[in-house]
Amino acid sequence: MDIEWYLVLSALLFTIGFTGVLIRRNPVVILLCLELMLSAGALAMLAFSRMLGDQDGQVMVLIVLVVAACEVVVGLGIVVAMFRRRLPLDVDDMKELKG
Amino acid sequence: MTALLADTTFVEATWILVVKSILIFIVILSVVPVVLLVERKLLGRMQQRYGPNRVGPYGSIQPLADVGKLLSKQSFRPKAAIPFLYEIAPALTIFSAVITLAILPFGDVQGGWGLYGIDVPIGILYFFAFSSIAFYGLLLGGWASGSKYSFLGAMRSAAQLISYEIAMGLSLLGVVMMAGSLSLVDIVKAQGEIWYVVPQIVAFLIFMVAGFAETNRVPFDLPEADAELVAGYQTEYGGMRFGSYMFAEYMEVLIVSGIAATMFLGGWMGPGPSWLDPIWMLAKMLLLTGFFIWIRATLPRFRYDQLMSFGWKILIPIATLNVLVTAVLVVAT
Amino acid sequence: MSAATWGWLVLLFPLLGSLLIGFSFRKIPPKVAGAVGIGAIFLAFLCGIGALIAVQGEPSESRHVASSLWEYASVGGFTIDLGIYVDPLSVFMVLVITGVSTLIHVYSYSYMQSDEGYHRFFSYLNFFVFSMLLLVLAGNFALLIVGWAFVGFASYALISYWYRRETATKAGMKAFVINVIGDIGLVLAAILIFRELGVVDYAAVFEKAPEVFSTNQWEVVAICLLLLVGAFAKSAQMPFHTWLADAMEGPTPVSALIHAATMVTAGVYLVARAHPLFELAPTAADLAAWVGVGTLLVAGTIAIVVTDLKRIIAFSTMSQIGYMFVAVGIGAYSAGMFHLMTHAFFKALLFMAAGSIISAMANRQNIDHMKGFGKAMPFTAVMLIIGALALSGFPGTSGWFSKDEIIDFASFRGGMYEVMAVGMLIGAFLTAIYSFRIIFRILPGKPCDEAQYLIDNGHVVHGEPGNPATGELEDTEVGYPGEEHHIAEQAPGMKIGMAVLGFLALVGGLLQIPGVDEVITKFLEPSFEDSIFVNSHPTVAEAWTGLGSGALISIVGIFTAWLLYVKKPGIPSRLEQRLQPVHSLLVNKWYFDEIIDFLIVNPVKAFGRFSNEIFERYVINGLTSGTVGVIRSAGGAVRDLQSGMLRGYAVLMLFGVVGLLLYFLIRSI
Amino acid sequence: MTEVAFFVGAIGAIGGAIAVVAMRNPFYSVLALVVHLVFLAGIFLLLRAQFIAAAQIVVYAGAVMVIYVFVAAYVGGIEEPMFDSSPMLRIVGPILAVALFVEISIAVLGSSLTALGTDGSDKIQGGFGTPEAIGKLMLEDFLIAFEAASLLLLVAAVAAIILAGRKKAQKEAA
Repeated sequence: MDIEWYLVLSALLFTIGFTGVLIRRNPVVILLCLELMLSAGALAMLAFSRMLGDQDGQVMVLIVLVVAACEVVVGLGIVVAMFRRRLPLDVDDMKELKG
Repeated sequence: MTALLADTTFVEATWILVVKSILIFIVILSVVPVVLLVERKLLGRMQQRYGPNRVGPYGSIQPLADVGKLLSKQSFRPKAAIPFLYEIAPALTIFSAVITLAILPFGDVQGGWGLYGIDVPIGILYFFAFSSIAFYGLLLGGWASGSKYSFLGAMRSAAQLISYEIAMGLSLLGVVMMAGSLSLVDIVKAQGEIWYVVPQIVAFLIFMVAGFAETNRVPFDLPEADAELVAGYQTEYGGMRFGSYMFAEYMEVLIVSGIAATMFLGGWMGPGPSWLDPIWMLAKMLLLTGFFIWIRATLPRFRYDQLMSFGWKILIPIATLNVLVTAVLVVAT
Repeated sequence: MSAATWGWLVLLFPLLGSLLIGFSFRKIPPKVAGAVGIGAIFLAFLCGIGALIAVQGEPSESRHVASSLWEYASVGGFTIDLGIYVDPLSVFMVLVITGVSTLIHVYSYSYMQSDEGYHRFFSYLNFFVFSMLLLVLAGNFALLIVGWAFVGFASYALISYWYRRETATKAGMKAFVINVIGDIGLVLAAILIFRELGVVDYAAVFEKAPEVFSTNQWEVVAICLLLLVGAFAKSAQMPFHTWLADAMEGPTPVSALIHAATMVTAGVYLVARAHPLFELAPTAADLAAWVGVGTLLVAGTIAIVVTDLKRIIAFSTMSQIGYMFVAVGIGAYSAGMFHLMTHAFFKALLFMAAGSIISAMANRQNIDHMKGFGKAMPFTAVMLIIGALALSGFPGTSGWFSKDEIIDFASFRGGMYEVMAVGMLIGAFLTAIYSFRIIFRILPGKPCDEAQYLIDNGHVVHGEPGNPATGELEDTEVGYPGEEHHIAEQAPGMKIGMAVLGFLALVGGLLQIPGVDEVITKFLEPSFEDSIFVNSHPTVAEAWTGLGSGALISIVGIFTAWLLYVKKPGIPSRLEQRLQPVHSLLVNKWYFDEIIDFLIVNPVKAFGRFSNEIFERYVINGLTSGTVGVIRSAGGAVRDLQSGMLRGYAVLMLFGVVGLLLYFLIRSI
Repeated sequence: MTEVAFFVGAIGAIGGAIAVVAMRNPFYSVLALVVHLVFLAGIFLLLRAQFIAAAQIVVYAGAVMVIYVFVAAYVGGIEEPMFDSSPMLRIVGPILAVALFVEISIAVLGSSLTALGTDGSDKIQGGFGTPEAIGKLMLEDFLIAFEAASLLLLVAAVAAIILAGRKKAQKEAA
């Protein structure tokens, strides 16, 4: 398989994930879409790693995996905390930063 | 295909692979009913009763009758259930169980045939990857049934599975470090001098305990604790779908026994000519399966909080310590 | 074991000790913490000896071992290793540092006994020693900077150790700020070295430098000048010396450790280590020497008039380091190192003795109040005299050999270096006067109240805890030595530390007798064999002539001191009145603080005030109130964008990304 | 054969991804992401990253997504109301996203990457992407990154406990 296929697939997955972030309002789903974007990045990294014959990219993916896990843990912690406080689970209602 | 198998050490022609996979599947599939029968018989004996003895001589074709019964039942689906997921869940469970069979080695390469499905370099990680998938079979089954008991059982089993998977992985790490490879074939070969059950006895015990939890067997059968949850995640299932769960559970018992035999008991190694190798492996597997049955007849069930604190506060620390000590020893020697 | 292994072990023990003591705070009793601290440094010392043996076991040309433990950073083909460089010079420094530090730890073990922050103190001390060892063992300029900055921080922490005392925290900050100025110089130097040579490892830099640079090419001069900024700041040379006297706010063992024996010599070490660069930039080297001469004279004159006991010793430290700078500036590297070693012995000894007296004086440090301690504390008195003799270069003591070797070398080189030699002789004369000024003012005579109390009761006055600088009362939590405080006569730890140093200060010079043994020179030879001065040194006869004149000057100086402070004690005060302007110039340390305040601090402050009062009030406020309406209306427009809506922000971001990508795509066509 | 595997994987991954975005019940989104990740792991295998593929399944499907399942089950499968307070986003967002995709594709295809049109570097040796090779890299060249990542995990775990854990005051009130 040519490398560009993987790269285009990665771009497509990234775009889908980004779209999800834009149109969904449930924080859990937004986190899921972030995962999509991260895994798209991982795919690109692996494709480049294969392209250059250098395994550093694979290690980078592992690190991204860990970072994603951290992000999930904290993000879901926030979701649970919101739920406990009976806040609506809708990112549009979180407007503390409104100017 | 070439890319997929680029790093496997020994790959046969495609037709051999197909034949092998069918062969393994048939062997295990025919072992499962035997195990079922043996379990019921043994349990009966241990509890001062006979066990099944009506169908066939000494009840020997009882499993066949059971299968026939399950097959002929109506495939019933509760109204609250979610159609597609409800149906796919048992299939997922049995899929993840069957696919793990591929890496169990029944012997080395003999006459151009590797006596195993495939020898992947990631070896034991393969097993863990698919036991992660197995989780979704249980979870979907419980969730899609649309029943409280099912869902509670599914949640319990989910928490239990991921908790004990850590201890399980850590316990195998010691063996992997000693063998210096993840490949199961290499690990068996590395046990030429001594079976790892001796130097890694702690890991073996942890693995067995975690194995009981992973397969939802007594004393860790809380997901399907019939006294509390009716039957856990499979409450709403009947007919062959229930049969699939049942089969998958026994297959997982066999697989855990197989992994334990491979990692700790020298796999196919044994006295006698090399054609005996698969027999030895199977014998070791069945011996460990017998152990599973024996424990079922002996021990009471844990309480749920005891189960969790046992897993997190006792098993994982001990397993970690075992890894550390092994690492130091491996580096030192 | 190889020398490199020993080197790593030297680094390991103090770090472990520091962490162990720091983390076991309140978990282990103070005595154990102290013992751990001492043990860690002593083990490092033993490893230093191991390294010495390992290095000496090698043939002379292979006595440089570079060992890299880890790749610290690797960017675009350029790597910085976490590596050390073990050669006779660094081993020499390691031995001096760990040896003196061990004794100072032993001294502190008793001295700080009743301090509230005993753990903290030993943790800091061990960390300091670790940083210092990292500095001298570093194998490249990057790691050197790390050690350099660690040392600066450790010094800050130790000077401000009594953190409730405002003068102490201020002194700590002053030291830190000036040290950071030095750090900046060092960092810039390292960057310049990397730019010109493409490497930062010592070995590679010194190998490449002669090929790349011609003598006095401006780049190498700039590098050396920047290195000198770092060296001057750390070693308290003009004009970066003002922090040293203030640093006396720290506990006395700290003064002994940092501000006498180890940290302040880092600059000297740096110049000696980078001598291949300095030899390519004679201008910078000469500048270093001239600054050294200037500092030693200025500090000497100040030391004659100030009355604070610890500050006198601090100024004498500056002055002695001036000698070392002259030495490394004119190419007498091993002489400089030799003086560094002997100075470490006698200056640490002087500080310890001073600490003993100060604690007997209930923390008062003004020598005008001290009298008759010769009778009250005979042991301390003997140690003080030994220290002063060595400092003033009395014949036979260690200071005599080391100081005069530098002067000899300067006069041997002739020309303008002859002028330096004369300056240094005047400095030596001043040194003799001020060091015996201490002796004659506080040892003989009728004991003062505190000394009398000590004689009568056998323990020290329980004074109110107070700040020696301002005299204000303080709460005891800052770590006032406390009621149970012991004096050197009674505390075994202090006694041991002083006795060993006293012995070393007396006989240390015998290592290097011209024409007899010259152990130090021979040992350091492999480190300096690439020097252009390696084969030029004064003959034995010249050296002995120099030693003779040095002895003469020192004896004359001591006699003058005797004349001024014992025979005719009226003279100093009359002189003081007669030469009022000069005296106040000296008492005020040549107004260096004021000059710096005037030149740098005040303009900055004034600028700040101006910004605050004029610019801020009229210009900014005027502008703001004028424009606030505009901004408010504009803000109203932009505010809608600040919806607080996550997805809105995400869209904006995506918009930006798409736009940027589009820009790049169009540009690339 | 590789092509078939790639397209099966790609279709599965894209389908999963679209389902994540399109499903209205978060629980289904979670399941869709699991499907996506499993297919993506298959694609990783094609790129000779078998260790990463296994790690992806063990870590993501086996652990991370389990947390998602728990949280989705805990907060309940709340379906989003169809009403959107900012309907513009529904239109502008996807348009911009498509623009981004087109741009990245042009950038990738139009660039002069040497390996375009090939399977990638032919310099790779056996053992590429195996646990041994990755482990060696991880614990030698990337040890600091590795340690930093583990530290990060620890911090995140503590943060999650503090965020989601019941506070004492809440307990007493309840």
